[in-house]
Amino acid sequence: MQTLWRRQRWWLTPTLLIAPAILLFSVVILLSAVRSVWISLHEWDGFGPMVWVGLGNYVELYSDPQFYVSLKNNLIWLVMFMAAPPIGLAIALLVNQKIAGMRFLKSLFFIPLVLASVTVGVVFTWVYTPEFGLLALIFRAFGATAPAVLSDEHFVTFAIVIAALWPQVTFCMVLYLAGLNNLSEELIGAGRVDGARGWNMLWHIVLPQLTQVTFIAIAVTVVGALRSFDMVSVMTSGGPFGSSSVLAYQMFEQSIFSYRFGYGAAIASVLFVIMAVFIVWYLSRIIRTEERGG
Amino acid sequence: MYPRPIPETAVWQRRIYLLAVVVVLILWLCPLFAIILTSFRTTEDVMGGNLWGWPTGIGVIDNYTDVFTQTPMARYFLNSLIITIPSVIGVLVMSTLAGYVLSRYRFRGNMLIFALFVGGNFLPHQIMMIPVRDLMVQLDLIDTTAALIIFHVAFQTGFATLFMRNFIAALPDELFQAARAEGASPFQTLVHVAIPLVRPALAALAILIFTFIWNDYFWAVVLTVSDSVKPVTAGLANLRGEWVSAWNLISAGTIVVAVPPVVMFFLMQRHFIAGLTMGAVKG
Amino acid sequence: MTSLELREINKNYGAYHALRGIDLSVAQGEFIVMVGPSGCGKSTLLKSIAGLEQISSGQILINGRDVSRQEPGDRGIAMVFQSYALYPHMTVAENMGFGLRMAKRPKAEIEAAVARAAKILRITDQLDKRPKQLSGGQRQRVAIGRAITRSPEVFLFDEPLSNLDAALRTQMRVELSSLHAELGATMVYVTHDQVEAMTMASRIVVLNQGVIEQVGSPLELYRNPDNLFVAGFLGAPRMNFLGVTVDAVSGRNVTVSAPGLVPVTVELAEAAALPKGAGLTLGVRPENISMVADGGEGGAIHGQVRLVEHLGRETILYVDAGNLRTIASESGTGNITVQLSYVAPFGPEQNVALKLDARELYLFSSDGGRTLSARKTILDR
Amino acid sequence: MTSLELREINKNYGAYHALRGIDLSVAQGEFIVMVGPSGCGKSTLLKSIAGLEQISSGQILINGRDVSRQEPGDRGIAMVFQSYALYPHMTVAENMGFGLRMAKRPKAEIEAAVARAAKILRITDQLDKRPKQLSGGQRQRVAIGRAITRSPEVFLFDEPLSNLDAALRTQMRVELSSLHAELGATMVYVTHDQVEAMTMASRIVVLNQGVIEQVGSPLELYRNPDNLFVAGFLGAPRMNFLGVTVDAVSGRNVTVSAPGLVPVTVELAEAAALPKGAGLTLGVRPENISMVADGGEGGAIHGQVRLVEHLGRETILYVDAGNLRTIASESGTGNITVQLSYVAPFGPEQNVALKLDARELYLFSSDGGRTLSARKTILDR
Amino acid sequence: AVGSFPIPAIAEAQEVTMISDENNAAALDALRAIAAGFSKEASVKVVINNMDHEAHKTAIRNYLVAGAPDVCSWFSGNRMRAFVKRGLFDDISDLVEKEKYKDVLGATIGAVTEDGKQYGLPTGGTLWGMFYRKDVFEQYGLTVPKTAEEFLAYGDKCKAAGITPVAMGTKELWPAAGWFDQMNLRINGLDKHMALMNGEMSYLDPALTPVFDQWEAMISKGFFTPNHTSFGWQEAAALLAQKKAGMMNLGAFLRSAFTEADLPQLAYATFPVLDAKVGHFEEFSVNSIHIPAKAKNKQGAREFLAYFYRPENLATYLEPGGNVPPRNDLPASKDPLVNIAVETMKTVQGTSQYYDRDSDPDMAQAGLVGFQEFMAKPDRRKAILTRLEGTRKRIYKI
Ligand SMILES: Nc1ncnc2c1ncn2[C@@H]1O[C@H](COP(=O)(O)OP(=O)(O)OP(=O)(O)O)[C@@H](O)[C@H]1O
Ligand SMILES: Nc1ncnc2c1ncn2[C@@H]1O[C@H](COP(=O)(O)OP(=O)(O)OP(=O)(O)O)[C@@H](O)[C@H]1O
Ligand SMILES: [Mg+2]
Ligand SMILES: [Mg+2]
Repeated sequence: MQTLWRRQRWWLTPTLLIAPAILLFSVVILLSAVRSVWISLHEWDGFGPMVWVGLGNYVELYSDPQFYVSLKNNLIWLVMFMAAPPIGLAIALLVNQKIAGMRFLKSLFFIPLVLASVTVGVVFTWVYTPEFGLLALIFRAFGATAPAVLSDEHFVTFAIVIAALWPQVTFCMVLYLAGLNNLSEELIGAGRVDGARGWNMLWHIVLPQLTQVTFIAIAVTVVGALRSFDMVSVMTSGGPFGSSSVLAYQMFEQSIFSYRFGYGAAIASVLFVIMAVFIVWYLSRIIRTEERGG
Repeated sequence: MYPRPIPETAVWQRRIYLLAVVVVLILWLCPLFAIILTSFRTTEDVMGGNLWGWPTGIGVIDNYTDVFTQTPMARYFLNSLIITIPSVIGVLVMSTLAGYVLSRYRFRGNMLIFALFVGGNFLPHQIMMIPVRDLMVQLDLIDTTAALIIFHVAFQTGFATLFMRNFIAALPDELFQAARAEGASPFQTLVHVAIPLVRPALAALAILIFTFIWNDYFWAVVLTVSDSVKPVTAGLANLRGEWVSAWNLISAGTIVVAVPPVVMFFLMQRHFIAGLTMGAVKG
Repeated sequence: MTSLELREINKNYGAYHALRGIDLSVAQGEFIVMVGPSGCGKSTLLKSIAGLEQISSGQILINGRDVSRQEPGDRGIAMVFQSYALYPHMTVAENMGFGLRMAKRPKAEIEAAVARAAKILRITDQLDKRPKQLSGGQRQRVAIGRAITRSPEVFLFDEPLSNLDAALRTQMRVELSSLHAELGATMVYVTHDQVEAMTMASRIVVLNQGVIEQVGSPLELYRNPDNLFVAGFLGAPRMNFLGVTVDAVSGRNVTVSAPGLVPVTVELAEAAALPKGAGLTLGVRPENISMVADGGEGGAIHGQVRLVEHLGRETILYVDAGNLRTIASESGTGNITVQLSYVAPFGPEQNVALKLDARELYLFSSDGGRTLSARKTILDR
Repeated sequence: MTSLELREINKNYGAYHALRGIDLSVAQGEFIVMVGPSGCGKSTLLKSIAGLEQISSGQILINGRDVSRQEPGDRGIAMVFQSYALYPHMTVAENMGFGLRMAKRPKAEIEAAVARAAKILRITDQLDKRPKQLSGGQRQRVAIGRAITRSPEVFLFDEPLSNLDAALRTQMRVELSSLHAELGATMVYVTHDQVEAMTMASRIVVLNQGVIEQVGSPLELYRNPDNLFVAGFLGAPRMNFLGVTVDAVSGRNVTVSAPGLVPVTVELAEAAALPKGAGLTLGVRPENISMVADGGEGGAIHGQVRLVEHLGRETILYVDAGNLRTIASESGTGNITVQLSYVAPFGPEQNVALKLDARELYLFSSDGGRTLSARKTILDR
Repeated sequence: AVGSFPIPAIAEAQEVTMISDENNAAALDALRAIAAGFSKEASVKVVINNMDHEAHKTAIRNYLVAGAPDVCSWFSGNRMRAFVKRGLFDDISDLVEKEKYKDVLGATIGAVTEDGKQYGLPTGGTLWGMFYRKDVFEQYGLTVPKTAEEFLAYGDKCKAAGITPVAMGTKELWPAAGWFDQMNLRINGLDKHMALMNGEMSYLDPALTPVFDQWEAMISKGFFTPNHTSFGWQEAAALLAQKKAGMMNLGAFLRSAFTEADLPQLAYATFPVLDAKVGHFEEFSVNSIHIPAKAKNKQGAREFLAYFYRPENLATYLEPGGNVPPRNDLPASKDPLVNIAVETMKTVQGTSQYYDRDSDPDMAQAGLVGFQEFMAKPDRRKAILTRLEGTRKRIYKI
């Protein structure tokens, strides 16, 4: 037994170590995902019998103008959200100093992430509210009238993304704070001797050491952008007239409000396919970076 | 450390820097002040559309006491702790184990498993509502904290594994070789070599996971109905009405609910230690 | 008894063939020193023995067991890494005791072993520091300490003394030798230090581009290198190589000469049909050349001093021997290195004559550099 | 012109005083070699000069500018780190060209500089690899390459050749020397290699426990060490130290003896009042001892051979000189080291007599080890 | 009315659990007090789990299927029907029969009736209409518009006075639909409106043309709050309270936007008559209380419902929220607005619930968005209606 264990340890141990995570994850998450795909092939209101419609939901989705609006908005989210990692890094760099009181300030910087998203959404609604909103007040101070961004089909998504960036940036900040603690002093020293400073130091010496963190930050940012839901729901309910909807919200709306789980699941599946493209790209990047020894 | 520490001796520089940070912080937290001010306001003030001005009447005490009296907030707090703490521990344990295996062992399917973890992370979770509910019904766990714990552990493990895998992968290979050569079992290597070196990452992960689970409301709604198991976010939501939302109460509630994660962050910073891997290898 | 046996070890890194058919059998308690140019595969071989690199083909046996597929921890080895690989979060004492701790040895035993190793390595007062607070040499000693606390069957040392000062190095050399004697453990030791190689080894293995060039006792290798590579690799400053042509062969004696070189006669290992005019390489160690001021008699080569290096008592002279064709010399310009064991009264630009010690000349074939000259006697102890 | 000046440099790590009042002035184009035991503060001093360690007090001037508060990149220095500190995410070529890239040099220039350094260092075919794929010695060469591509005013080398094989090391030594000559740059070079120290240095700085023990030309230090520490540190095997007592003083001559040591007379630096019976330390280098089989005449010390080390041509013998009290010897048991420049016909347990070269004896005070004996002449070049 | 042995296991089974979505703290207290009273009387423990309104909408789909309570809140009308069709609500006709609720409930019983069976009890209702500030009307010399013409005149007058005629916030979507309901009821009457709601009428039906014509006229005259999609109803109501708008179409809960001192100024008027030929129909949404089909303790649930529905209990529960009682035998409220509503209800010929309660949820979602879009971009009317019609066709498989 003992020898068997020792002999087989090299593969048994990793298997045993990873087993709980895989088991739980497959049973709860993957199985659910698979079931979602199954549901997407049906017409279903969430409790009654499921009616097989094959690819019907997808066909409908294909000609649903709202779907394209949501898709476009998701792209806007994706692009704008990419600001979160750099800003998060900037804040992390700002507060990564050992000065009395800094720990406390750091904790305060962290607050946006812990606020309930409902509250964040509401507060930013207040920012944008015509007439009383902060934006309006600021514009008024300059004698101008602020646009009612949340009422404007063209601005509304941008306005929501800005609100959503607030916690997202914080998220990235925490990631980078952890990453900044894993930097190699020696490499930084070598960089200093080589005359790298400021931007060069950041770009050539520090960031390469933060690639792993950046990978995580990009992943969570993409996830955040593609899964974006709360802010849309709180700030506009997808409005005005669906122009700020995103796929996740549309999916929710269809499933919960319209009782169309099949259709919702179809949206989710499409969303997931989009993500899969990203995941493949993403993993190949990770592998490549690691092979370089980065 | 990067950026370069301001030397202890440059007292003035340190003070000015701190001041600059405070200024940035104030700008950064601008929206928060609206929340805080609102949590001080009276209902009339809120309804009057006074969102950014100074409160006309002070309703602090009322607001904050109402948060606890209008909903079983204390109970919810307790529930939240009962849900969050085991979940965070569960997530940390599982993801560290999985991340360690995925980063340190090359085997076929490694990347596939990793991809699944990453991919699961990307699922819009609303879509899993029905399947997860059905699963919990089958397990006879519906309306228990266990259901929430199991779900959160499973769901967060995706992200957490990505996180831990990448951090452990960044550690120098030679350290693991040394441990292997010294006869440490893979598990011992994990406990004695990998984990101490990813302490900042674990702390950050703990903070994030704690925050996510603490702030979850959707799954609390899906998987629980009883007040005796609902988390604190339910209390917060309870302050929202069918038609009327008392923003002053909600703001107060938000702040109350936000306190534990912030405290957690403050405490966990202890583990943010720079230069942990210094002096390990030549290279 | 054979303690360690390597059979046909090959190791590829992608397309790069780092080890090629390594065959070696090491007896129990032997002290094997591995030398070879930088990048020749020494560390790779050590890591392969340790099980840290998966070999591409071949077999590794330790005490008769085939360990090729075993975990490093089960092979009964301890290794000192070239890059130290210290656990940065542990103190020196913890680093050194880690292996024993993992083996669940009692605390007292661990402490005793650590204290003993620390004493040998003179780092007793560093035990509570962490690696980042140590100097390079101190780190290296911790890395050695970590290996010796474990008292394994086979020690693998990868340039363990490279960052120590001369005095400490001499001392560590003696300590490791006595440790070796005491434990009776087998040791495989990589070094670039000639003195270490010569003094510590039971046998030296010369590696070159992933291939073993020669295995033998230090003096054997020094006196009777199999080929030009080994001859050039052992001994510092290295042997001088001169391109010569055969003048005449008589029995086992061959006379060679070159432009600028007075004909010299060398004894061959065996009678051979060397055609007259064939190109060969003549080898002579710097220490086997003596110098006379120009005009002195018996000079085989005439040249001009280029550079004089004074090493205290010894003197190394680089002599430019005009149109004499030297092979693979340090800077490619026909320089001959001479090592004198006295403070030599020669200065740059001085014209000198060089005398070669006729008994200490080596002849190598020009194809592959096989040694052709007769074996030199090795003094018995 | 003074290129580098250190004024009263102190460096504390917490309570540990790593550098104590270092004062040094280096002229333009000098090649300073820094030696000292492991952990004495050499790397710390280099890092302080580079600006990577904040000095606790003192001033650093480079070409007359006070750079104490300047960024490392502005000091006009390049450094080879003992731990290499290669950028893992860059290829070898990128690593080497990085400094120039930061200085916004044109691409062609960078490529040329990298190619040139790579050629010197023989890593041209490694240029596209990443540090992880290199052997220890190759990494070290990349680290050197990174410094030399930058052609700075001051080079700081921290044991740059420690992981290279002897041949390559000799070659690199010559290359660095010629690079030094060519660039005329100032170099500060830390090494544990006696040969490097003796051959490369314009001046050697001997550091011990954060203090400079002596600064001087190699031969100066070798022939006329200021104190026992320096005498013991330079020269390998190290000088033998014998505890002796004063028998008689006559003018500048003192006669000392010890149980087991026939009285010997040593010339003093200056007439001194050494009381009879006072304890002193007598120093004699292994190479200044010759051996005769026991019974041979002129033996100052009688003993028994303990260990013979054959280094090819040279032989090192460790002789147990009975009850002779030796100081700080390698293993503490009254051994005397003898270095013979021939293959010596002595074997272990053989009784031998040792002759000391009377002209090459050193006397040190027993308090602090100041050198008392007369200066030895240094051969002019 | 329970067995004499309080054995824990049985006591457990005897427990009655209720999920409510009551967000009025006082009303919730009243509910808990009622529960306590019942517990005392029947020695059956009642556990009330309260949930917020929005979350409840999601949760109910889950708990009705798995982990059902014994009693739950929901909405009468179409939303109830959706669950009834799936067999998720228990038929409580027996209780209605036994307690003779039909006698006291009048027309509202219809809201909880499906196929002649009752599946719940109406709790409180919200009567929708036009609210305004008396002092503002006085200040600007406005009068409550009773007809279409008067309304237009009113609007113009407000505009001239610099206030918005109608406060409107459509961020939550539904207020726009409410406006549609009101206009449709006034122009097409209840039957046609319900036909539309039930998917029996096309959104392209010419009958709707006048509705949208008149609505568009109001929009283009700027009668509604500009940028109304930026505002939730609360912010819009604040405009009313702050005297920046003249009227607002909402339920009595709008009072929460008023300070205690301003409340007496708040007045109610019915939506103007747009077509005199059409009868008087109002929008009256009724919340209700149900027994899930999967409840464990249905008997206990019935007993609790009966207790809860006693006039005195129901009255205390309804009082704080200002809801209109469904029973006609309740004492008069202290709230004048409630009493006006009660009075109004007596003259009403029929009621609808609200757009999103009356129509299929899928349709409702599409309609809410459509009306919001129409209010913002009236020129897109055709596209919007065509889209809605497409949705209707899909849902009803026409
Ligand atoms: N960060 C630190 N904290 C505390 N002590 C330190 C630290 N860094 C170095 N030291 C100590 O300072 C002393 C000098 O270290 P340094 O690295 O300069 O030695 P060195 O002369 O380069 O030795 P070596 O030849 O072994 O490289 C050592 O005793 C070391 O333990
Ligand atoms: N991971 C790798 N991928 C590709 N090539 C590698 C890798 N590791 C080592 N090599 C190559 O294999 C060869 C042998 O490396 P190894 O480390 O064994 O050399 P070494 O003999 O120890 O040299 P040194 O004396 O410089 O330490 C080198 O040329 C090196 O570049
Ligand atoms: Mg190596
Ligand atoms: Mg050092």
